[in-house]
Amino acid sequence: MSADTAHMTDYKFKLSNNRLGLWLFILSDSFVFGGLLVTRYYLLGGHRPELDQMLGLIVTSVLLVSSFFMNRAETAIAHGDRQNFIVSTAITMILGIGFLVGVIGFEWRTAPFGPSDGAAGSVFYMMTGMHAFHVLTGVLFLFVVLRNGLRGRYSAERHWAVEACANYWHFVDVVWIFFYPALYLLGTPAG
Amino acid sequence: MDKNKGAAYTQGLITLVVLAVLTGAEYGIAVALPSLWVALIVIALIKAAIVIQFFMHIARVFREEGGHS
Amino acid sequence: MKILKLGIIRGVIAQIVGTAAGVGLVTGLRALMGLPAWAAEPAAVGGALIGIICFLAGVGALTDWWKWALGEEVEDHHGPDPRGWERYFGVSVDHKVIGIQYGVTSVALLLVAGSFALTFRTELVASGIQFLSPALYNTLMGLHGIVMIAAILLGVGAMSNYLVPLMIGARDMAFPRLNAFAYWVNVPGAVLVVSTLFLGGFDTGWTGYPPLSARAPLAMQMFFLGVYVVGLSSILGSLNIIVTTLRMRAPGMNMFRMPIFVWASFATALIGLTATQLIGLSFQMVMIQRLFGMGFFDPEKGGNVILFQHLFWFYSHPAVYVFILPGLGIVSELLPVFARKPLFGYKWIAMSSLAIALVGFLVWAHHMFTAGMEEYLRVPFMYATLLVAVPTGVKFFSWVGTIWRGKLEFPTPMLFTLGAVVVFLFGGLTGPPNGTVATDLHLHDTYWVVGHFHNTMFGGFVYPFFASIYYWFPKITGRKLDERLGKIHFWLMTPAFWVMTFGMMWIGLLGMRRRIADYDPAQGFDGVHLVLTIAAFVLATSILVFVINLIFSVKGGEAAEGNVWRSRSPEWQIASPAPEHNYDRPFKVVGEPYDYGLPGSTYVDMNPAMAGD
Amino acid sequence: MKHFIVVGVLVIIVAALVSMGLGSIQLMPTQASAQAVPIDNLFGMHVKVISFLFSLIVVFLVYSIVVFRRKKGEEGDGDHFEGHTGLEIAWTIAPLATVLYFSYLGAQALAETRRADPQAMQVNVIGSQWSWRFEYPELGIVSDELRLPANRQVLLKLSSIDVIHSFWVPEFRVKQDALPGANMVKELRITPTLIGDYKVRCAELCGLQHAYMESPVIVMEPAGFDAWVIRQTALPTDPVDRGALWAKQFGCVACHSTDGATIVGPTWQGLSGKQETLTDGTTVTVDADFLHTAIVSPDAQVPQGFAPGIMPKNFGDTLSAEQINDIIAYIESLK
Repeated sequence: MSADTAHMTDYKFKLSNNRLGLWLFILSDSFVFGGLLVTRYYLLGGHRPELDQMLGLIVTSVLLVSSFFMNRAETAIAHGDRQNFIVSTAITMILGIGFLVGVIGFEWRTAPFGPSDGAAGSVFYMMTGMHAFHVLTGVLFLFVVLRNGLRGRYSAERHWAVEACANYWHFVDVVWIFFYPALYLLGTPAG
Repeated sequence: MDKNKGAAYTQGLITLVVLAVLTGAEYGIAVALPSLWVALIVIALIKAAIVIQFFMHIARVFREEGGHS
Repeated sequence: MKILKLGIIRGVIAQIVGTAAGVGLVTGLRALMGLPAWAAEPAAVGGALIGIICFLAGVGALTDWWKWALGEEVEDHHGPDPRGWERYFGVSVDHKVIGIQYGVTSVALLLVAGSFALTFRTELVASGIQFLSPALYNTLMGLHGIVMIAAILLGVGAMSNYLVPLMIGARDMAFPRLNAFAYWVNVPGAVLVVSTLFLGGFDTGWTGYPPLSARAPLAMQMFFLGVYVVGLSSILGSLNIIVTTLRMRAPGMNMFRMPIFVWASFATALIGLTATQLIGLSFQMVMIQRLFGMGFFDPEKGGNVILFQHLFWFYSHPAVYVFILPGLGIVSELLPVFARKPLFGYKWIAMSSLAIALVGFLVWAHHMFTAGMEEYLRVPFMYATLLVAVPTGVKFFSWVGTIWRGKLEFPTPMLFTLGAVVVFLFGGLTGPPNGTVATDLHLHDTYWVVGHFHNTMFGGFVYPFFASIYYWFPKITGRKLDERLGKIHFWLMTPAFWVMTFGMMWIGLLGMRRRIADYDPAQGFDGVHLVLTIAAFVLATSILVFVINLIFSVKGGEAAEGNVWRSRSPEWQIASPAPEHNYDRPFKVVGEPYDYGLPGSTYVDMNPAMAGD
Repeated sequence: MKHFIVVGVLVIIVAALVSMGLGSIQLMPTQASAQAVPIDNLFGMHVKVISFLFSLIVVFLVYSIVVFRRKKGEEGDGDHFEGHTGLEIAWTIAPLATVLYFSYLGAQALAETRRADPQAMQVNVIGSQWSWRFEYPELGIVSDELRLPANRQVLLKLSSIDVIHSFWVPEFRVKQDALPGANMVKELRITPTLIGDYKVRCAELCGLQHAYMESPVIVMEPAGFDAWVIRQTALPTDPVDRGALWAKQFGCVACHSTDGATIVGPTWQGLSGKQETLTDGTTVTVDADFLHTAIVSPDAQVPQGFAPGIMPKNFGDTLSAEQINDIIAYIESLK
């Protein structure tokens, strides 16, 4: 066994640990979002907050497309396509920022209620706020990956950071898959 | 991702298209048939399953052997 | 400066600076946004948050991740820690050092929380107000609860951190840095929780139910934040335990050949990983309601106070299984050693831990039978609650099977193990009357519940924790704790404890409410309370004996070489204290863990032939 | 086998002794309501099962400790047996059956305590920090003590104006939290059976004076109750007397003393005409206007040394204008 292959075996062993760890973290975190969904149905039931449908559809699409580019970035680095990896990561990050601007910059400003206006306000700002916090951390993670990627830290054989970032990003997307109907589509608008 | 590069990219694109179609369907149902709320939940579950399987590659965690491939 | 070499000193200084900076930052931001600049509560919360982060940065728990983010290569272990006591006051990634850090912090917090209890127990010695104002009484009572909970969580962390990697033959935990982070995050959390004493206190008890907690003084926020941070530690620690157990076992150790404590620890971690998030969420929601005027639990804004209780108990009931399961694991671990017999029904005991953990997720609403929750939930939750008795019963019967026809020895760890069995038995048996809704209508929120709860906590955590300290102290230090003092500890503590809980339960049934600073003399409880207080002081004396024993035995105890208890477990097959990387080479599991009495059998082969040799 | 016979006999003896011992001490308070009967019966069964199971395990344990202890100089290990699947299954099934049966009993007893009498008298119970108020809507009475006729079911409708409280009279056994929120009125049914004086004791931690949130509960002969109703429905003619009545019924005196002591809020003795310094530094003379504002919007003018936010803000709604004037007259009378 050469030192190099020993190193690689060690890396692969840790990679498996890391994967399991990340999934457990995701499982744990999903309980927070589950709790928020429970809160939403407990307090609002068959009503939903009065929100801008068009904006909702736009931010949902932005996040969905960002997930696609995230996956593209991971596929690229796994096949050693550095150029494509850098571009896709950058696009993902820009879309993520776009999502934040859409939710915080527009939806929070245009919503017909503030955080202290009734249960609908509480639920809406808490759910979007908690999700936006996760998007923000995801954007920071993307920034780190992009910066280290530009310095050539990742290769087809070793790119756990990219995989972790991608999985985290997709998880944030999965959360929104449930939050979008819960906030925008299900039930009748509350007065 | 036990495929060549091109196939992997194509798979990503197909996933995106399917998710986009489902999202459109969600919006359509919410506007046209609000009483069909069960469908919205089912679609959300399907979308989540698709992302977990094809973007997050959950199967990798159950593989004994580590390594990116 | 030499003192600055200690991580904890740097951390505390950073926390103080960070808190001040946070207060300034919030005030500045408010001024920029055109709000009145000074508002105590947002400033305090902002300060506390930034203080926590600064503590972690100062102590050095974030250094490696920061380097990683900057793109530098970092190794899991950075070479040996400083020798001597200094290493316990800074960041170490060695699971044994972290385990000891957890353990010492836990004992320290147990003493703090216990002294709170003694203080208000003295107040209760007679009806009428003696020396504590109701405000201070309520604060001390709430702090006793939450500091004990933190101490128990840390104690659980101590046992699982120190033992699990050793028992499964791993060099360390799966994520050593995360492990260190999970320990150190507790320290600023504990500082925040205790700071409530100096910030006006809080009068809600540890449960922090709104709307009372939404109206409580500023200290309430520090309480919520502190508990949130301790919860974070519990989540990350659990994650580490699960990955370590699933991925780092020695060759030949399949899941059903693990030492039984590892099963208990694993089941515990499943709860800690997931349910803890919901107490975090519920506390966050009250914090945010107070900060931004949101209305989750404010009826006037469309909120609902029951929602909080659902979220809160979804963690806080399973939490008691987090407290007891490791303890029950210790009991299962030690009985075979001192009975010199196999553990009766290994698989059943292992599975019963898992069953308790899983059923534990389905019973939270039994804390809310009288709370005015949805009526239709009461009966299903009663059935689910009583189901917990079944796997718990399996454990008891199996323990009896284990010692039956053994060759029993009674050194101090065995005394505490047997004590745990009897005390937890009574705690468990007094559970069902709370579980059947009709009787709970009377029992809820009385001293009966206080007695029942203390029985489960002493039987499920305190006794096994002491047993484990007496048992593994030689492993940790290479010296034994004094046997005579250990026996005095046990024989003082046990009768005092029984007097205390019996008395509590009895007056509880007769109408003594819990969480009251004073009681109606007409109810005639003065005499019983006097006895309870005396018993509490005897119990405290026994703990003092234990602490003295600890302090003297670390340096002056009888030297303990090798396998002092003649255990089959792998950690006893190596030198004490365990070497830095535990085992020189991976051992191989060749037999069952508890085959005592089977001639010629061994559990582990410490020097297996390597595949390539 | 010999061991099992000895242990079996011991278990039966010890269980019987424990059970008898527990039966000989008073475990429960006086049984004063119809709802207490099924609860006490169920609790009695629990005690028997607890006695048996506790004795079962402890006798096995103590017997093993005594008989199977390591004698001096003895070496070697115990018998080698790893388990017994049949036994494990048995002690899974038997407890399972027991707990299912007990759950069933619990549901039965719960239903028993909730059995509704359509003739029940309604009483609205309103908790506030830190007093109880009892309204008899059918009789037009508001009271600070709960008077009940014996052997007639009363339907309590519980609510709170601030935080969570809990209605519990130990002698009646049943307990129910009183919650804030208009749609959160909770019901509790009690049929008092024993004439006597009891106390309702708040069982849910509700802040500073929680320990003292106790109010008299008086179970009377029906005739005596009717006489009380007649006395109550005639109101005093003097506004000062009426004010004293309202102050008691609406819980004002839980926080404001009338003898100069400070409980939570300022004392009422000598309040009227006094110069008060407010938290914003201004000084005002306490007059009728000041008192009126202090009652309907308490946080508008907080005297120094007292915290805002403690006094409920909704007295402007719960009290009528006449009642407020009566209370002011009462305060002014306390020189």
